[in-house]
Amino acid sequence: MLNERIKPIVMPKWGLSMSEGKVTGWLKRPGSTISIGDELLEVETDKITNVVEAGETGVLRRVLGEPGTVYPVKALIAVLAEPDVPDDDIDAFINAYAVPAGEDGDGEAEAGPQYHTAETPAGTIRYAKRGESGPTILLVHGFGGDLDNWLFTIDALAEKATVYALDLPGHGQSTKQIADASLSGLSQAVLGFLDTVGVERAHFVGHSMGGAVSMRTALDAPGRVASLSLIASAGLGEQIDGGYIQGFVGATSRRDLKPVLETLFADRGLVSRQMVDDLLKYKRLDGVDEALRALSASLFAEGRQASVLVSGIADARTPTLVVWGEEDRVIPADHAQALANTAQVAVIPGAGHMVQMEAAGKVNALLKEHIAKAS
Amino acid sequence: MAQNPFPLGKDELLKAYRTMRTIREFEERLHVDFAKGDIPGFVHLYAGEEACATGIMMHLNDNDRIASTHRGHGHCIAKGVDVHAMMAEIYGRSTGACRGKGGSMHIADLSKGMMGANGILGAGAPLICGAALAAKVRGDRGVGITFVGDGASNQGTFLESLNLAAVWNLPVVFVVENNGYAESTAMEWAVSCDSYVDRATGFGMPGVTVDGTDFFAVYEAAGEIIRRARDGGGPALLECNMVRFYGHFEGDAQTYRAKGELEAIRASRDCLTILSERVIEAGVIGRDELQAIDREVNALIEDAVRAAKAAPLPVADDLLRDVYVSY
Amino acid sequence: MSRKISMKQAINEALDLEMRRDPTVIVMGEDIVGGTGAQGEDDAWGGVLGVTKGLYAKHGDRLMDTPLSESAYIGAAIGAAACGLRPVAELMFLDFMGVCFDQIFNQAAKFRYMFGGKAETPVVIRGMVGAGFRAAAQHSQMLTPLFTHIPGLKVVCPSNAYDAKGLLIQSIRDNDPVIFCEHKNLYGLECEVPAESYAIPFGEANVLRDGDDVTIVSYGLTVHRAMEAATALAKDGTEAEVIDLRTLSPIDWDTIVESVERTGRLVVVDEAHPRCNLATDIAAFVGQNAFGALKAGIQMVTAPHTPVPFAPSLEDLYVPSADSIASAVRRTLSPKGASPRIAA
Amino acid sequence: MAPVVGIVANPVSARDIRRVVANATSLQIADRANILLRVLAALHACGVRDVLMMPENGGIRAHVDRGMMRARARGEDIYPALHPVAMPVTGTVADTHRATAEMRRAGVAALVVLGGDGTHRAVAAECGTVPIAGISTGTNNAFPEHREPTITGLATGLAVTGRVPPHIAFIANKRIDVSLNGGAVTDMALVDVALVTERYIGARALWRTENFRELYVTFADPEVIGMSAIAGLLEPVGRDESGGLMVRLSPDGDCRKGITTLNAPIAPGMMAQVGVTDWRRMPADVAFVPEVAAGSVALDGERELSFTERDRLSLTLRDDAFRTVNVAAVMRHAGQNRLLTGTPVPVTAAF
Repeated sequence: MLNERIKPIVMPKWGLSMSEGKVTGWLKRPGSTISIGDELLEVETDKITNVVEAGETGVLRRVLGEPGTVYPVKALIAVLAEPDVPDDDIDAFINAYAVPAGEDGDGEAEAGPQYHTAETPAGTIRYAKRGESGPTILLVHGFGGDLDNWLFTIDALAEKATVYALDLPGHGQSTKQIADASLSGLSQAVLGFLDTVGVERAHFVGHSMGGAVSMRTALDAPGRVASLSLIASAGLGEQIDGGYIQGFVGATSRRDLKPVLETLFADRGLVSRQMVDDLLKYKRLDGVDEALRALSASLFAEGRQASVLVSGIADARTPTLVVWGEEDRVIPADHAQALANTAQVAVIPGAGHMVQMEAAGKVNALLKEHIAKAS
Repeated sequence: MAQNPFPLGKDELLKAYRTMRTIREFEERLHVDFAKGDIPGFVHLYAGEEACATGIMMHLNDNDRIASTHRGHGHCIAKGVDVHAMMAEIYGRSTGACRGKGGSMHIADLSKGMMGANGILGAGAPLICGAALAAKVRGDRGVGITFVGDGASNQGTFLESLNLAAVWNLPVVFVVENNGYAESTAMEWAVSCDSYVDRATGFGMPGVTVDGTDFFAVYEAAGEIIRRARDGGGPALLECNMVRFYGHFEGDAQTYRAKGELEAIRASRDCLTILSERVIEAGVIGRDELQAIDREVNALIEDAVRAAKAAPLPVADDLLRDVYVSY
Repeated sequence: MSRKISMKQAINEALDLEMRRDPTVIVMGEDIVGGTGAQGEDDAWGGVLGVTKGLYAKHGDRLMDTPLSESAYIGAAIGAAACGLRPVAELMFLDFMGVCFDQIFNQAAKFRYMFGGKAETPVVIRGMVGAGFRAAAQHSQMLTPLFTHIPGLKVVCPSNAYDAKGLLIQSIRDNDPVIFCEHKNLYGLECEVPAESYAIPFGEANVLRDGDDVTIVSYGLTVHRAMEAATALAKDGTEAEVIDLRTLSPIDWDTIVESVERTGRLVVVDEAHPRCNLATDIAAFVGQNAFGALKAGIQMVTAPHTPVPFAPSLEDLYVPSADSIASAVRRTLSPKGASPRIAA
Repeated sequence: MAPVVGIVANPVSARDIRRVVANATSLQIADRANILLRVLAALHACGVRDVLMMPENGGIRAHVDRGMMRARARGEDIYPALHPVAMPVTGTVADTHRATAEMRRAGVAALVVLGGDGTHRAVAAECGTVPIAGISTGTNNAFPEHREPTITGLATGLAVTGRVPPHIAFIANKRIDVSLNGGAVTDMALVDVALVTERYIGARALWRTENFRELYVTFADPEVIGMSAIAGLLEPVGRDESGGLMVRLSPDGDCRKGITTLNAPIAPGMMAQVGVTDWRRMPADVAFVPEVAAGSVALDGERELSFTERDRLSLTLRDDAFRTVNVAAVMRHAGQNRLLTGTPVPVTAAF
């Protein structure tokens, strides 16, 4: 019987395709006292580099993950325990630890297929569903994104909720046809999706353009939106970095796309080769270019946001959370203040436009708290 | 005016004459100007063979494609390529049909269905199979005509194309322009089976030999063959026996010809004379009407030469342009 | 939806999708259907290695078997392209191009220039290249340098299923003649490929591996040998950047030069014969344009200046190996990396 | 001295538009040469040692030379010597005229002709009293009989070497003389003269019936094809009878009341419906003036002359106009008299 006071820190699994990760560096020294949410170490995957945050408290008794070394998902890389736990017990724990076999498997064995598709009035929509209980949450990504933008969000929320994340039309692996490239059109597509999967009402979490889509839905179909969580959201002011939009739409090569993607993060180093390649693969799909051009023309023509929904949302009674990364270079962080009078507002330092990825722990905590309150 | 006994109306006869006269005038002018050193490169003249190109092309429209040979001026003119653009091309000017980058041997105008004169002998035959295939796939009743000399008919490409056209039942007409000489080599020596019709027969398609100096003979045979191809009847071969008034290329002393041969063919086998005598004798067209065309054609060629000489040369930027559609 | 398929399936899928999208796309070649005119099954072969298998059932007569007559049907594909179709002509083994090269380099490649920019010839000529198939001297060559030499031709050589699909779709949509080289020993190699249509633009090299110590440039099969070499070298602490050219004409000079400017060392791997090939071409370009960045002499790893031998024991020596690539990398790292060495 | 035989082999017969509009035969040059080799072997077997031949540039001679060279190389002596007539080649019908005339002057005993009706007509125009042995390599071929050429060669050899009496070996033929403007232009036909209203010569061959107005034939054989088939199917007239037949066709070519309609094989594989207004016998030596005022004259199936309202055209049939080898009669005689046995034996000794 292993000591339950010994808490393993393992290589995390971020998303379907992650099978291993490289420890790039420890942010805490052995012996440090750790609180929940502390940044422990950085892990690099072929897609992204991210910080692993502590989910437990304790003293960092052992650091096993060597910087520069690749470990499989769920491999033991550190051990937390209170100071009074004997070293022998910890050594015994380490010696006995085995990467849980079968449970790791090839991903799909874990909890059935990770991705599903739904045939909706707007066409085929790909989505992920996690969790079985609690309130229903819908994650709506932004312009050019896909459901994997919620890589660090979905499982955290799914602990106490049923979470859906979808690829909007024109995005990810959903249909590339966009019948109506307006916020209303996208909102209709989202509602059609909820109808198809049998969800009447959900807490909407929207990032960037997905935030504007969520607001539009709250205004047009208030009964379907239990709460709004707007992350670096569009629709809260006219300003937007037109260069980013144009650059993203126009880029056809790694060389062109990489600097564009770097504007999404406070830490440019987070943009990995694989992230660029994956986005290029998406952008090369037939119909994507047309879809992105239609959306950018409809929503962000001439470097300005066409729809500002501040007054409507301020008047609506939907519980609203606004989260921003202080170093957002795509939509200025001061847009967060547009709803300061009616919503909870959090601006997170050291994070950019992809704040839900760059400061996942903080954002997840805010989301959990807000949704719990609104439920 | 007498009743017209010909298979073409008077306007069409005048058009045929004008085409043939334009080719003749164009080529004779080149003959003179080349000797003066005005023209770069080398040219192969079609003079003497006008009835063949004209008799065939009278049955075609812009949707029908032709693939020509190194001796392509006549085919171009008969297919409707602009004479000014041709002359400018031969003079290497930027106003040329190919902006000065093709020259005499590569004049093309795809908008007219002229897929190019071709410096590679026999190369047009596979290409025209493709043009015919495109017409067949689209179902637009287009036909493809490839011209080949008696010499190039020995190319594998030509023989392979006969087979392919027969196997795929393509709307292709293979026209063998037999002027008796592959450059300087006699056709009798160089062609083993001695008959193009035999070659066609060997590939399971009909072959026809006509007197290529007789416009009406070419016109009538070509009409039947082209109609058959258009209707889905498949490929055929048309051999036109004809005469070349000038050398293989300009500057060819033609010492391979028998004594008196050139004089004899010019005297007795000039397709323009044969046509004009026939229509005048029938009372359908007056000599004065033909002479009026002669004067107009003369002025046209004169103007084409004047314009070509005055036209700008391609510039350095043009050197690198148009290698690819995009690169 | 993405799933693992082989390069052979990826090529088949690209043809299928493009034929669905565009009615002007036709596919022709020797035995690409198979059994035409014979008593047995329709679609008997679907290409000599089954690359086009099943397309006849979906697209019928838009797949055309041809007589064994390369000049005629390759020429016909080119002629049809000049008249508005988008033919994909399979030249079973690109070694056979000797038979019909005139149609390719004197006709297709020249129409646009020779006709003053007034012609478009959107033809794709695809076929097998490369050694390692025990197919001997006339069915195994990597003749890519012959094609890249000709202005007017585009030359593509994918190294994996994902690239093969996207590059073939781009080749079909491209308005210039494209020679599409399929390494026969990669046909069975699988990777993740989206089911949807997508096009990979030409002239975009793929950086398969980042590294700061040396740049390895290759294409086709030897990309995989280069990756093996890079993995082996990493154990010794040498991080190689591996660049897969994907398209040889146009070629992504920027990616090569940018990488060499960072690593200072270049190894070029080419399965073609050593004289006037992609390796010499790239070496010369880098020598001329990034000489200052070089810390060592450029190394080239190529097939020898011999025909492809038949005996397996010899053929295995013929294609550049991971070991020979790793050795070349080590030469660039040694203090005498720039010392002259006469290669066979 | 052994008799000399002349040969006229036309390389360009059977090359016209009827290959396209009908499925007419196209005899390959190599096969024409093979026919000639068979004829030569038969002539040699009968003792003919020298043959004169029209030069041509269509390739027949080259193939024949090659065949003879190969035989010599194998040590076989089965062919007579072949001598080309010394004359330039123009590639036109003038060659046939000239060669025939030259060979007649050189005293050939017979002329073997390979060609269609048109070739035979050209030879007949110049051969005078020299008999013709015709071999069909043309399209319609109403005139030459269809037969294995070896037999034609044998019959010719037997006839010219005097082993068959001339009254058996040779037979008289008819022709129709065509005269324009009182003889300013003359020509002739061996089988048929067709008058059509189109005035251009064009592709020469005749296969359209809509402009067809009048037909004159020397014989009317229902077993042949071509325009003369029309006559043969109305009223057969033998080759050995005196006189021929004249037929008038309806101007519209359609089938109005009072007009006989006829389905006739006017070209190989081509049946056509023609309207016939009347027909009648055409006695020898009587000049006929056609009703058609202007058009073209097709002689033995090919348009040759055109005429206008100002021209005066007349047609006259001649019996006994020229001679041919009667192959059937010669071979019957040869069989009855054991001409080809090693030593002639009495008929009764056969049993």
